[in-house]
Amino acid sequence: MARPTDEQRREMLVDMVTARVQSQRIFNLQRQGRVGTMAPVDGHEATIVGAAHALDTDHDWVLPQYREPIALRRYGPEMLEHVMLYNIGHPAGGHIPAPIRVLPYQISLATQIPHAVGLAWGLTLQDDPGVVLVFFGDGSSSEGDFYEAGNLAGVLGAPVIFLCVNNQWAISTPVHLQTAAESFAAKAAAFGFPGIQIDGNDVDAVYDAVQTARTRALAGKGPTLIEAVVYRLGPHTTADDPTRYVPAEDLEAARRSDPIKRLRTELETAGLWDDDVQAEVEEAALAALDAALEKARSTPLAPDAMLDHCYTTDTQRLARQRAGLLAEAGPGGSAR
Amino acid sequence: MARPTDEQRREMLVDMVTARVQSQRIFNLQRQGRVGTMAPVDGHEATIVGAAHALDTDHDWVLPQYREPIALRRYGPEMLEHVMLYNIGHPAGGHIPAPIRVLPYQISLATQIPHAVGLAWGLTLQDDPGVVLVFFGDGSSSEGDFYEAGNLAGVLGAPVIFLCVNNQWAISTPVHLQTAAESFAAKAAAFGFPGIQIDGNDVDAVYDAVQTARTRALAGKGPTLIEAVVYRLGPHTTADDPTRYVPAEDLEAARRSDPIKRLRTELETAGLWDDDVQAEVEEAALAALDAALEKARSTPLAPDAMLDHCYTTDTQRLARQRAGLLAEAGPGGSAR
Amino acid sequence: MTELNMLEAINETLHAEMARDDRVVVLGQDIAHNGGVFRATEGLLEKFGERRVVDMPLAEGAIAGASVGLAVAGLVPVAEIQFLGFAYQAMHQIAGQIARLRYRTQGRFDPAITIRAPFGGGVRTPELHSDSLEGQLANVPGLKIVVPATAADAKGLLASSIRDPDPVMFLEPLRGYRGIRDDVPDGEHLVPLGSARTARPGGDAVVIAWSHQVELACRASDRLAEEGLSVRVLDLRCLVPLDLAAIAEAVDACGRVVVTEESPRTGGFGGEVVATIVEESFWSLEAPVVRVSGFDVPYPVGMVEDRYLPDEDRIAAAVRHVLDMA
Amino acid sequence: MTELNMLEAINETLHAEMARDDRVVVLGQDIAHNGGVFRATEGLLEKFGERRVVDMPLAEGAIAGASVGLAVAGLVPVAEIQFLGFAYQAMHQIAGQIARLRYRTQGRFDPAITIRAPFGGGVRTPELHSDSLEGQLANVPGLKIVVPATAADAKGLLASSIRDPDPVMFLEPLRGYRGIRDDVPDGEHLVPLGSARTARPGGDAVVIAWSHQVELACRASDRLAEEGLSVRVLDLRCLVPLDLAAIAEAVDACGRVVVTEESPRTGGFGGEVVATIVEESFWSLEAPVVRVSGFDVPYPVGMVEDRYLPDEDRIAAAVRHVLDMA
Ligand SMILES: Cc1ncc(C[n+]2csc(CCOP(=O)(O)OP(=O)(O)O)c2C)c(N)n1
Ligand SMILES: Cc1ncc(C[n+]2csc(CCOP(=O)(O)OP(=O)(O)O)c2C)c(N)n1
Ligand SMILES: [Mg+2]
Ligand SMILES: [Mg+2]
Repeated sequence: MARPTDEQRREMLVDMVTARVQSQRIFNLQRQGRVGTMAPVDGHEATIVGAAHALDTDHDWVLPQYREPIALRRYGPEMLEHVMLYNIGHPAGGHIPAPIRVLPYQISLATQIPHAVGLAWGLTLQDDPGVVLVFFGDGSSSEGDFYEAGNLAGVLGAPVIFLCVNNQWAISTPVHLQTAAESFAAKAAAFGFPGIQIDGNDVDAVYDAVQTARTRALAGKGPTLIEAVVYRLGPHTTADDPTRYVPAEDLEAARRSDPIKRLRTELETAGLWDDDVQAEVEEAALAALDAALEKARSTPLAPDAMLDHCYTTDTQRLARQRAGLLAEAGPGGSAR
Repeated sequence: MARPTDEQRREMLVDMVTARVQSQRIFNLQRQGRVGTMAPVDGHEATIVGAAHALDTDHDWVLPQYREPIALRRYGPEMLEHVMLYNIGHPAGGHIPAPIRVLPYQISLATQIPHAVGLAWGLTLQDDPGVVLVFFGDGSSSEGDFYEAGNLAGVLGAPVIFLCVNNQWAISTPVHLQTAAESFAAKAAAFGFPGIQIDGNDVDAVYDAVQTARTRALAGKGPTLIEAVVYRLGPHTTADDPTRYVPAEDLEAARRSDPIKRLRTELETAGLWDDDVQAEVEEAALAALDAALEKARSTPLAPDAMLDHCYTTDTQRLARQRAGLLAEAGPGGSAR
Repeated sequence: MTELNMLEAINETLHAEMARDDRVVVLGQDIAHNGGVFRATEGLLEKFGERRVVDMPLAEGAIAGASVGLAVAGLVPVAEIQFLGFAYQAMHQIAGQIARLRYRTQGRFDPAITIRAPFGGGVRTPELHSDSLEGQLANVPGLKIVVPATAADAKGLLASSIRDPDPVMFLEPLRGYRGIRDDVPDGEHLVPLGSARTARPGGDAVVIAWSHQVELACRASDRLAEEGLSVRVLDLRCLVPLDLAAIAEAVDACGRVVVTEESPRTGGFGGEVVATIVEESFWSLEAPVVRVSGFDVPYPVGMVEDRYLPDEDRIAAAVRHVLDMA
Repeated sequence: MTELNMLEAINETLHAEMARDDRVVVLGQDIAHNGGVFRATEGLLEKFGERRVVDMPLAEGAIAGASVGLAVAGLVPVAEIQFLGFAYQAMHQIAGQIARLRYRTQGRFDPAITIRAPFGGGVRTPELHSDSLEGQLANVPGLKIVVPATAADAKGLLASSIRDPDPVMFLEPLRGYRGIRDDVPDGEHLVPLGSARTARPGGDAVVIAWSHQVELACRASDRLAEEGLSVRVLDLRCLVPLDLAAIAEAVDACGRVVVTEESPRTGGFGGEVVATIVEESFWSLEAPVVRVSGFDVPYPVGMVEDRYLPDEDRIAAAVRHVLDMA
């Protein structure tokens, strides 16, 4: 069993607390109309952070769905800038600068899973010693893309880790309406590689499972499917009203297994954390977020930025459309 | 264990021999350019016929891929007419007359699998005491449609039998490049219902497995996935050259397990079959085929038949297109 | 008459059609217990029960594919795709199977399937939520494409769509759900599929539009009226079948035409409208038809979508342009 | 120059491009050990090995989706979809992901992906094998749509497509694989994407066509030449980017235009061509543009497909018709 060191566990709690605090802050900014719809991270922190800490950020790729980017601090401070640009709806929000091995938010559910397999395959073709970890939800596992990708990965023996974050809900759809399988981990039997179910609120278990899968993958032994069982502690997104469908007592029970509470208690007992540290981390998180928001808001936006990066060179028609748009914007640049 | 009676086994062999003989005849007709590309049934007979005989043709539906219709004689002599109309490329080849509970050839692989689940679900909504059996190949099992449908069927507990005909090949792609799963049956673990692997050359085993699955489905216990292991004894279709990829020794070995040889030997030993019967059945099969071909060829074909059945009422534009087509055809009716 | 927004009109119609015909089954993601992410299916579960109002696993292909089976069983599925952009996940079933179920079976089975999906921009949704795919869907023979612009039409066209034995893509403007409000006839109200509607009378030029663009075209017309111009607005309401006569009538009367749509220009349905005009009314044209549309890039992110979307300014400018030409 | 059929030209180009750039990876169903169901990829496995020439499981979505990942890794995937009609199974990856990989990542990753697929009728294939989806694909911003009509262009355009950092749908006419034969330049031969080609000179009228219809349009032109008519044929070669200048030049020169395509009429790319002509060259038009196309029904079965397909008779009739008009 791969156990994180005390130092690593401390760093993981920093990342978890940071993610929670920042996510809640973004949630509030949405309520004030300052950012767009967002999906809170609450309840997912141990899974995302534990996984990220088990990876080698220089070599291993992470392909998130939409709930993870805020908790990928381990991949560098640029991640938060990415998150804020994305959340304010800036075109640059799609851009994570090289060499960070993370792809941007994916909204079209499960489509990133075949990307992960292709990327993992590509790494082996280039003798690049990395693995690919792809996040997806319990709901997303019902899409054909998940199965097609899992099956392909099995055939190729590609170095990919499928991390299914089972937070019990896909918007309002509970797991028992999502599948009759014994577990999401059990689905790996369809692909011919191991599937394991772990407690996604236990950061050590996540770290261990991802480490083990990574070692396996790097040894050429192929993919692993990990189902991390957590509970979505917040609404699906800022546009959702979970009181319509989440039983209050379930949520109550889930709150008792809050991954942050759990790790914090453990670290406090071990003398590795206290209220002061907590306050410091929270403060730093908010300061970083404010700075990132400020930076995002002051990121230039050319009036025709939305036409960039579609084709390497504008088609003739697009070039004319660009000219028309610029003419509308006028010399000042932002008429609209 | 549900065992077919002697009489049933005899009938099954009649259907199997008939299918083989007719399929080979159609193959030859294709070589003469008298019908289009076709997919021979050779090697699949026990699976298709065994399954059909385990069904109640008045209530149970069959959704084939493209290799099965020729062997669905148990659903009535109209099936052969359908097959011939389809093979000569007549528009009416899509029409299987009510109340026959069979859907026509499906070319878009795996798309019929969600149809089967919807249909089975629809039967339960209407308290119709039938089940749906859907055929698909080992190759088709890699499509998202298979998995999405399997998962949905599990959730709904729909009365559907998934019959995966594993004939070892998807055109030139062997099973080990199709999946790394232990078996196709093992994929049922992803859906939460039983998956069993059987010898598809053993008509009794097929009959038993389908009967058992049917009883289960009718009792409201949900779907079953059956993997019938056979070997494709012919080319993929008349357009294929399997000598490019099928190892001769494998084919040789497979021929020794020919499902027809096997059942025939058993029935001969039991005194239920002999050369005379064989000759009679073959002759009847060819006569039926000739009659069906004749009938298909003389089935009227209006010059604008290809425009029918798209919309209940032609759109204005389609009505004009129809008028134009009829004008081209002239009063005689078939200028082109 | 009752004033309703489009969402209310749709919800009311779903209730009425489920009550009228017990073969109607409603299926989709989050449509039962949650009443739909926009509340379009609110109350259906409580009224019609779990057998007829079904939350589906998260797989658009299975929603569309199962609908084919339900139709074969003789039922009338009304499926929701949560956002039209995710119809791509089901295109093999929508275009390859639903559209041609009757054709493939040569008349044996009716694909009496309605697929409802919101589309179009203006509400800061993430990628693919706002994409306008109607031009692509219109190239799929067998499908009917219905694109209401008012609450009254949403009711009348949805009822007709559900009752139609042909498969219908019923595309609802996201911005119109709460943003569009008008008088909706009480009780039974059917609008036949394939009939356009004059949303504003006028004779100097005509703007041809559908879905939310109709509202913007009307605003442009109102504004141009202040400049003394009489600009007709023709609301197509259905792209397939297309009301050729209404288009010809409007073009013949006005001679100058603008076609507006949200989709990217290239390959959008606007091109089909222009080609139709050329076929039906070439000699009436006093100037080239001008297209207003989205740009030839993917639907963009929130901060810039107002720049992306054709609005009343662009429509008005296009009208002035066709009026200025030779 | 060597006379080759289109299949030979494609095969030769795949060999050359794989040899030139070791980032090129070829993937698809039956493309390695079987050399492709039409033999387009024959010999690649033997030459370049199992790492670069890969038989994929039977899942178009995975072929397209994995290509995105390969592109992110810096490779250059050349994927085959066995028949274009089965691109529907992958539309969420092609239209939703491949087309916008660069846009979604704001320039970080190039979707240097080429998807080859045969399409079009005439060889008695079963359902969906012959469907013409180029009109639908053209409405997807980010994709380039390449539709060669000759063996020489198949070579020159395929090489350009593979080298292009933008994603290309490279659509090969099934009927042309063995039916089209012409002189192909030896060695390096590149045809830029977005340049049309005059396949027949002429000044009385122009037929605008692509893919296999070019051959038929040329035959119609030859036949009309016997009647003393000079009919130009413009081969678009690419639908996106579209050669606006070449279209304008031809229309301005001829004044009378026929557009021909195999797709069903409604929503086909022909409409886009007509709309483009109206935008670019309205005042040059001496008569309405006439479209020749498939019918508004699914591509039909073998016995009737010759009636379905636009042929030289229909094209010639359409040309006579535009010449007769006012
Ligand atoms: C292909 C697709 N279909 C539907 C949606 C709409 N949608 C957004 S999130 C969501 C639920 C996702 O559930 P899950 O995968 O469990 O992730 P979670 O939100 O629970 O983290 C749905 C249906 C979408 N974004 N993409
Ligand atoms: C969606 C789709 N993709 C590709 C094809 C082309 N194709 C026709 S048959 C076939 C192989 C099918 O293999 P399998 O499902 O094992 O059936 P078998 O032919 O062995 O009976 C392929 C790839 C198709 N018809 N449909
Ligand atoms: Mg979830
Ligand atoms: Mg097979």
